[in-house]
Amino acid sequence: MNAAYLIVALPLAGALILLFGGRRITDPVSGWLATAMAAGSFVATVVVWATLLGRPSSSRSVDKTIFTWMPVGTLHVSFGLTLDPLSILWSLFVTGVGTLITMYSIGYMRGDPSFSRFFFYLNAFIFSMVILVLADNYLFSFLGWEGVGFCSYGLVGFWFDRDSAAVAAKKAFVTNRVGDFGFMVALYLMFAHFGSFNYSVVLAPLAAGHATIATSTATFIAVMLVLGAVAKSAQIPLYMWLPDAMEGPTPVSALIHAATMVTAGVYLIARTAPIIHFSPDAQWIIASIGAGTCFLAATIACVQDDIKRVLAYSTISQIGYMFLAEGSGDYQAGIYHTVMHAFFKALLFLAAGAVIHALHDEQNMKRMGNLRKYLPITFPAFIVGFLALAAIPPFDGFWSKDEVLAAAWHKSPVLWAFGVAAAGLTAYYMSRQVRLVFWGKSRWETAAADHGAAGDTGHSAAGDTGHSVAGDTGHGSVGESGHGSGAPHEAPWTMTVPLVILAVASTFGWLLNADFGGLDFINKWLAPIFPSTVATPFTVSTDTKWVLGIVATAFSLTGLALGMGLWRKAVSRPALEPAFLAHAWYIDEGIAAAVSGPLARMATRFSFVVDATWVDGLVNGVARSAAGAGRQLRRVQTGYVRNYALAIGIGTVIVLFYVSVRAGS
Amino acid sequence: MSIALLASNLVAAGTPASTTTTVAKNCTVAPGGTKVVGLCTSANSLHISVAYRSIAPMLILAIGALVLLAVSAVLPKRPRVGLYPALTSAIGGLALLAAVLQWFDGAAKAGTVEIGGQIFYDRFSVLLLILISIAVILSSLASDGYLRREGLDGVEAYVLMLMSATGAMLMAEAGGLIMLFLGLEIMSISLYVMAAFHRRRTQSGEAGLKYFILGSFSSALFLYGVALVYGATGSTQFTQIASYLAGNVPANTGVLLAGMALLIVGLGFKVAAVPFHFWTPDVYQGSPTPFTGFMAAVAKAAGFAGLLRVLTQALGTQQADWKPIVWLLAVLTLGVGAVMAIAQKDLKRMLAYSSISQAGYVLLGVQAATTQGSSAALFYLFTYTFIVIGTFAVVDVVQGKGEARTDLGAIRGLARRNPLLGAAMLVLLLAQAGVPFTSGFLAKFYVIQASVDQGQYYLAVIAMLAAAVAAFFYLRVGLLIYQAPDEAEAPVSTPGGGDGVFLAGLEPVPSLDGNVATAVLQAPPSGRIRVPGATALVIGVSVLFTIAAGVSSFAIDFAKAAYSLL
Amino acid sequence: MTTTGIPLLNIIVFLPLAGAIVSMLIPASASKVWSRPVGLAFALAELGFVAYLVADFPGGKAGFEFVSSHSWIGQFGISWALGVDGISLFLVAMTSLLFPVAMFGPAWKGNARSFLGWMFLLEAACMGTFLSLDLFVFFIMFEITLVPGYFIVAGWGGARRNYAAMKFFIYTFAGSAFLFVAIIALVVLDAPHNGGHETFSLITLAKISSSLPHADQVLIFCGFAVAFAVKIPLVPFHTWLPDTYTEAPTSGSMILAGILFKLGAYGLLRLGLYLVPRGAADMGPLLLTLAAVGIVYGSVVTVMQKDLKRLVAYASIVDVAFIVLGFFAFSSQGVTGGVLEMVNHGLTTGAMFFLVGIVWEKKGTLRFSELGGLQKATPILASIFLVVVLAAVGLPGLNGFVGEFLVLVGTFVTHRWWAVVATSAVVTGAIYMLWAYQRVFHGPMVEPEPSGDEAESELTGVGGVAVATRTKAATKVTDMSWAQIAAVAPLLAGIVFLGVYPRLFLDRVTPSVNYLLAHVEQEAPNAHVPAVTTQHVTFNVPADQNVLVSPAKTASALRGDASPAGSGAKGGVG
Amino acid sequence: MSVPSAWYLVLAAVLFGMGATGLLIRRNVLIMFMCIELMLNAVNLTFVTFARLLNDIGGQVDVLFVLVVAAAEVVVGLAIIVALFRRRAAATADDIHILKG
Repeated sequence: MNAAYLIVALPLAGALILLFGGRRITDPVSGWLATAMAAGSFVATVVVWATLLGRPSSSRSVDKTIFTWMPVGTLHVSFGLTLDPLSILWSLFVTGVGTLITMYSIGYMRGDPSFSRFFFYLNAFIFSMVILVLADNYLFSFLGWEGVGFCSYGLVGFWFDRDSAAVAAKKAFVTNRVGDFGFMVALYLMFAHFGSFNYSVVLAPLAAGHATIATSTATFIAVMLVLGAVAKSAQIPLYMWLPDAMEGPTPVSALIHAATMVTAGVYLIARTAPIIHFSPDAQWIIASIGAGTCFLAATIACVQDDIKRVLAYSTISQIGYMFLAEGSGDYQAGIYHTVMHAFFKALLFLAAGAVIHALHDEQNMKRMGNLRKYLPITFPAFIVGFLALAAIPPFDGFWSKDEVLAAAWHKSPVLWAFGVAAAGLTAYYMSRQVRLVFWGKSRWETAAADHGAAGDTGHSAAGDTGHSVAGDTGHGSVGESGHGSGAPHEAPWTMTVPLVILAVASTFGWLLNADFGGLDFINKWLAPIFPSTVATPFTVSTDTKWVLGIVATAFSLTGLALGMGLWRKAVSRPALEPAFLAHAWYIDEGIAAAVSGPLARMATRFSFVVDATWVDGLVNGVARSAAGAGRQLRRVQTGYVRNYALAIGIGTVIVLFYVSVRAGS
Repeated sequence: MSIALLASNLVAAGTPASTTTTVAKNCTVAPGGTKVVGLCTSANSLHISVAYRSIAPMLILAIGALVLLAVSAVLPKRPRVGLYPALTSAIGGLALLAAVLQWFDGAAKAGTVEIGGQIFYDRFSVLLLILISIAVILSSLASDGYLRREGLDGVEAYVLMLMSATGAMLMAEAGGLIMLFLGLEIMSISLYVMAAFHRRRTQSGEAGLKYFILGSFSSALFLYGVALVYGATGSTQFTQIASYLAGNVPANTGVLLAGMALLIVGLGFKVAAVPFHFWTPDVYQGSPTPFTGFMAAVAKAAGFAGLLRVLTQALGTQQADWKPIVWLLAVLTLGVGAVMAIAQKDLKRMLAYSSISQAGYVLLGVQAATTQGSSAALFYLFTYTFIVIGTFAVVDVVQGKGEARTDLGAIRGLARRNPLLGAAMLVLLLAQAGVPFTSGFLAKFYVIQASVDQGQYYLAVIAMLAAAVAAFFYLRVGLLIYQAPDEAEAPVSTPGGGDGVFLAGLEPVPSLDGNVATAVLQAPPSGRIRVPGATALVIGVSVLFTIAAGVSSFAIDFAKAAYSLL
Repeated sequence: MTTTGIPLLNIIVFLPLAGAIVSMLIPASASKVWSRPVGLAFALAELGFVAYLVADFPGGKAGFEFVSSHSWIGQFGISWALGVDGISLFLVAMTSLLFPVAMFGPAWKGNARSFLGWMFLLEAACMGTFLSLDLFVFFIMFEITLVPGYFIVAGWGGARRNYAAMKFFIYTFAGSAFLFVAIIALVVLDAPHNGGHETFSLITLAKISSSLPHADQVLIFCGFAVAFAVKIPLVPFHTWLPDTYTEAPTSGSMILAGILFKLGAYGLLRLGLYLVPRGAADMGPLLLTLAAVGIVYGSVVTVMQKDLKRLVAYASIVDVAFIVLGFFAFSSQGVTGGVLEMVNHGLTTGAMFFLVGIVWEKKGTLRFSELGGLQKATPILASIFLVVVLAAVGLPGLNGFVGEFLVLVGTFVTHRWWAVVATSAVVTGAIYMLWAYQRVFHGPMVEPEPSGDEAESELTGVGGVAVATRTKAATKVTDMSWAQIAAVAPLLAGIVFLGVYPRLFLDRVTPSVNYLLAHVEQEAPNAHVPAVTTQHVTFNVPADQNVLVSPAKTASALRGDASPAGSGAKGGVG
Repeated sequence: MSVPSAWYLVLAAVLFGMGATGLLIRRNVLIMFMCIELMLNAVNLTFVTFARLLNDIGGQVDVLFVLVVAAAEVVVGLAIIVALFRRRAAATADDIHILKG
């Protein structure tokens, strides 16, 4: 069990070494150090998992307090770890995928002047993420929650000399802070109601059926926590930061903005299930957010030209499924999809990274094409990821999405309809992507000539100084053939090995929770977390499941066929790329306009008019009036004796008048 | 005709009082147990014993003045440098010694009325005698440099100073209104001449004349007040007025109150209370600088001594009548003094307004009308004596020959031209602003405490806010001291446009078109400032006392002891 | 009460005074060589004594320790009384830590003797304020801080320093007028309950203050509140702050923001809550509202600032509003959090102003329009700045979060909507801080205009360094020097330490806070203090880790009863 | 027919008022000076009247003091006036107003 400490300590140690070592730890060393630490953390997680596995399912929850953090009066918060099926499951795929992506980054980031800084952030991220999932109380978990936010900030803005990266980093952080607002308010209420943040105090009695909680309280806490989750997991209405976060290096997109961090919201909701159980409203809210998001994001993804932005919207959409499942009461399905999604989305991002890498930081799919001939490993890997995401059987996505949709159907056919429609769209936009990237003409050859000058749509921030420098030096073999004009080539082994592993996982990962043959490991593993007092059990009949599965698959296949067909040759189809979708329903831009327009004007007015003129003006006005009074009074001081005497006379008369009034009364 | 009626009523009221026998009347024991010594000792004869020890300091000063005159007559035309100031300060020192001895005199401790009731011999008086003696010593030393620099050296100034101090002492010790008037006139007449002393400076003559005309006017008002109070109570002696008022209800309070009002006006003029303050800035600015310091210290102290005696002792029973008047005077004095000082560009004039504002705090102590308030007022005066004499001594050094530079610009860069002098001035200014660890703070604390003790919260708050306003102009000078002599003010521009306010008077005056003229203060003369030894001594003593009395409580205990019996 | 052989607190107050005198006495000719070493020696000696104090301070005790008292002005019951409790302990520690950093970290030019002299004077006055157990001593120390503060700003500040210094002085001086009268009124009104003797003793006054009529308490509290609201400053009394902080030299800003702020907040707690609890309880909602308004208003005003230093100054307004919010929540967490926020803000803002000063040294300007891309040239500066920014934003794991969270959770318990409104600062704070960081350090490097800027940089600059920076535009920007890193390191260490292990702090502060709240609860039924000491929570804690020691101790110390120990079920979920 | 003593008081008050008014409205320094003398003498009349009414010698003695003081004032005042106006043609109080503000 003490291996649990290592899960946390190893990435922390790695991060600290890299932080203080700074630039003295040179190029590959820091990467391997970080990978080793992440791998060590993964191994430790496996050890803990094995230990827990050896216990009866009822006692698979262990709390380990490290030390007391905030002891004030009745408030008592510790640094402590909780080792239970849920946290260990999350920890497993976080550290596992994290290790692979760290390793991948060694190749991807080679030659970057801030190489060690990158790996500091990666290790710090893994540390924060495991804190998030392993913490034994909400507040400590919040520390990890904010920690991953900080790492995300640092990594999105990794190439900080690009203004777009800096802005995106800030946007991500600030948007997440809106969620933190909700998280914190939920914490206050939790303290006011339970007097603690510890899962064992707050959740355990509820889960065990020993305690109940008023519906209103449960709703309030749940809704506020969901606000936090929504921001972190990029759901409506706080999803806008995620597409912009693609400004970060691609491994970051894979690790943080696809596989792990963005699923923190899913984790939080799963963890809070005992409270949410008491609030049907909250469940509906979660399910609706999920359904809405998965559909909305899918529509936007259909028309994006940036390879990573398509994947980003797809991520938003897929997390919507997870929310949908949780809101529908089938937490296992949500988590199942989360794990599967981690595999195939990490795979897709890493493959996309390899593509971008090969094309010297070209991200616009319309300037790609025909790459299947050049990228023998990346191409099949991408295809596997594509099929998994598009929910084509028998790949991962099919199975988990099937579960999700079954749960949604049980909750409400409307929710299910959104989910199915989104599934079709998913298959469509992914086919479009695959077609644009891997088939067709080699558009990158001509594109390279007017590199950077072409009118990119949206934010596809193609090769700015920071990145292209990194890319070029990272590719000694290509760099010699001139700036960005060499033929695309496959990535080094450190990058392809993770691709292969993830491709395998995307193909066979579904076996972790197969619906048949007693292979539902995840369901069984998580059963103690979600007893009937937490998630009311329901069953969807096998027949229904069949029907639902067929319908969904039909949608997916239709989408796939459409995408493959429509984009076989075409590069641009204006009718299928309406402006309102390219602009993401104008939501983001509308908010941006409001913030930089009226809101900024109002704030400016407050800064330079209200504060300077009114509030400070009052102060200065008092001072000025005192000085002014002095100046005016000086006029009375004429210098003429008779005036002075008159003043004395008047003063005397006034005093005499006063006493005469007094004497008279 | 109402006045006639008033008078006849008065006659009717006054008659019973006058029918009591002279002896009985004169021997009435004053409230507070003060025994009337003198007339009572030989009831049937007109023999009045003169307790010389009670008036020893006064006598020393008066005789000293005469001796000085006589000595000057027999000496050659140009005596040794520093002879007269040395003699004067020696005389002052003798007076101080005598006063200190008086302090330990049992009679003074107990409080007696001497010389036919004309002299009040108690620690209150003695404290003021000590104060005045010190003022004489310091001022005479501070004047030396000035007089020699201006070519005015001679015995006259010192004789006038001694005579003026004699008058002030008489005011402090006065047992009755007539003695008060006498002392006031002796002091004032000398001061008129001192104000006009610098023959070649037109301002000096103007100051003298203004002071004289207005002073005489206020004296006449005061005197009429004396007459009315005499008419209403049948006596001019404080103890008897008090005992009469304690025992009888005056049939016509109108006359009494009118008299009281005029007394307040007359004394208010001397202490420069608003609205009787108009002479102050002109006179302070025009008078020779060291004399200004003397004037501010001594005339104010004596005036307040009179005010305290009259209001709290003679008219203590009429508190309800005079308290509101003093309240209003205090507020006006505090406010107008502080506000007008902001707008000044002349150092001496600014200090004049500042002294007006300071008088407001003493009025706070008077207004409290308690033992505590009176001793607070005394303490305030005591500390202020050192501060103001020291300050004007610094100004004297800074202004240069012919009082050429008394504008604020003259003091800029003082710390560079003479660091010690700059530091000294800073301490004195901070003391006037009431910053802790200076006597000025404890003095303010004491009066505010007395005021709050009487439930006068608003008055106290107003006083402290006035202190904040006043802090502005003290600090402004303090800042100038530490600026480089040639430092130019940065052009003023702000988003809020409020900059100029806090630099009012210092800052370029905004012209009509909104542009800011860059004309600023004239640069001061360059070069190190040399301070004459005697003046340096005065400044040093002032600063040391200011700090010592601000850190230790000895001076407060001293003031408290002075008033403990009354 | 602990008493030691040496008069520790007196040494702590008077040692800086001695430092001031010695600094001023160093002859001008020797100043170049000797001023800094001698000053550093004094500052470190002070730090050493304070470290001894902190080490020697017993944990878990609520009362005043190391008390020393000497009669001073007997007739008014004024004595020179010093003492330290959990609340003041860390403020003293922070003061002693921040002063050396401020004195020797940033570059300043000009007369070293007088600069160090004023700084030491300021340190002595701050120490005196925090340690005084006598209202009179408190007031004079509180008040005297203005003088060195004024001269530091006016002597070493930027272009508009005169205006700023004057405004600072007059504004706070005017505020003190109310404090002064309120203190005296309290003493006078309390005198009849003290056998007719006036006393300025804090402890005695607190004991008898319950005899004061309710209305009087309210008025007196208002007097306190006005003075401290100006000093803290609370919106709408804040406008002296941006001017002063912007114009002050780096050292001055560090001290002004880091410590002088706290005098007001400390006064609010020590005088307001302790002496006139009923008045505080009545006016509490008003102050809470002002604090909440201040948080929102301050955030809005901060966002659009165009100058880095000014932005940091405005951000301080938001931070201190949190302190006030915590105090008037009247809950253990709120008040403790407020005290912690005082220390946090000292460390964070001190470090922030220090770093801002370095940015100025590098670039010669602080306007965002002329900054950018510094991270490339100065990665260390950027990293340290980022840590401080994150502390200010309230990232968990750094000190800012602990204080802020305690304040908010404590406020929520008693006044939930105020807490919710205040929580909005987590969003707005991130906006302005990160935006500022982005504009300074991110993006492409902005080169200042070679011509025309020189004259301007002289005007906008921070005092003494104006000349040195004129050539900066041309030369390559270098990273922080080792000396600068060493100077800021203690502050960073504090930031991280208090974020990770605030327990060292909380264990010493909480008893005093609980004692204070128990006093408020007892004296002021209208305060509605939540039960600060009852244990209605169970903890899932292994038996060998007795983490409950401190609250349980507190509870029994206060109530005299045994508190139920944590009897949480082992196992947790499932 | 004896004159009621109140009349003396009224007369004195009137005289005092005349003096005061004269001081306020006249600009010739010497005449202003005379007005002050008038005021002082009005007070003297008041003193004497009250002394008579109260049957008290003190008031009459006081008059002597006042007379002496008035004489001293005259001496000093004239000296100042002469010194100041030695070099001037006119002798009005309005000519001196350098000091103001």
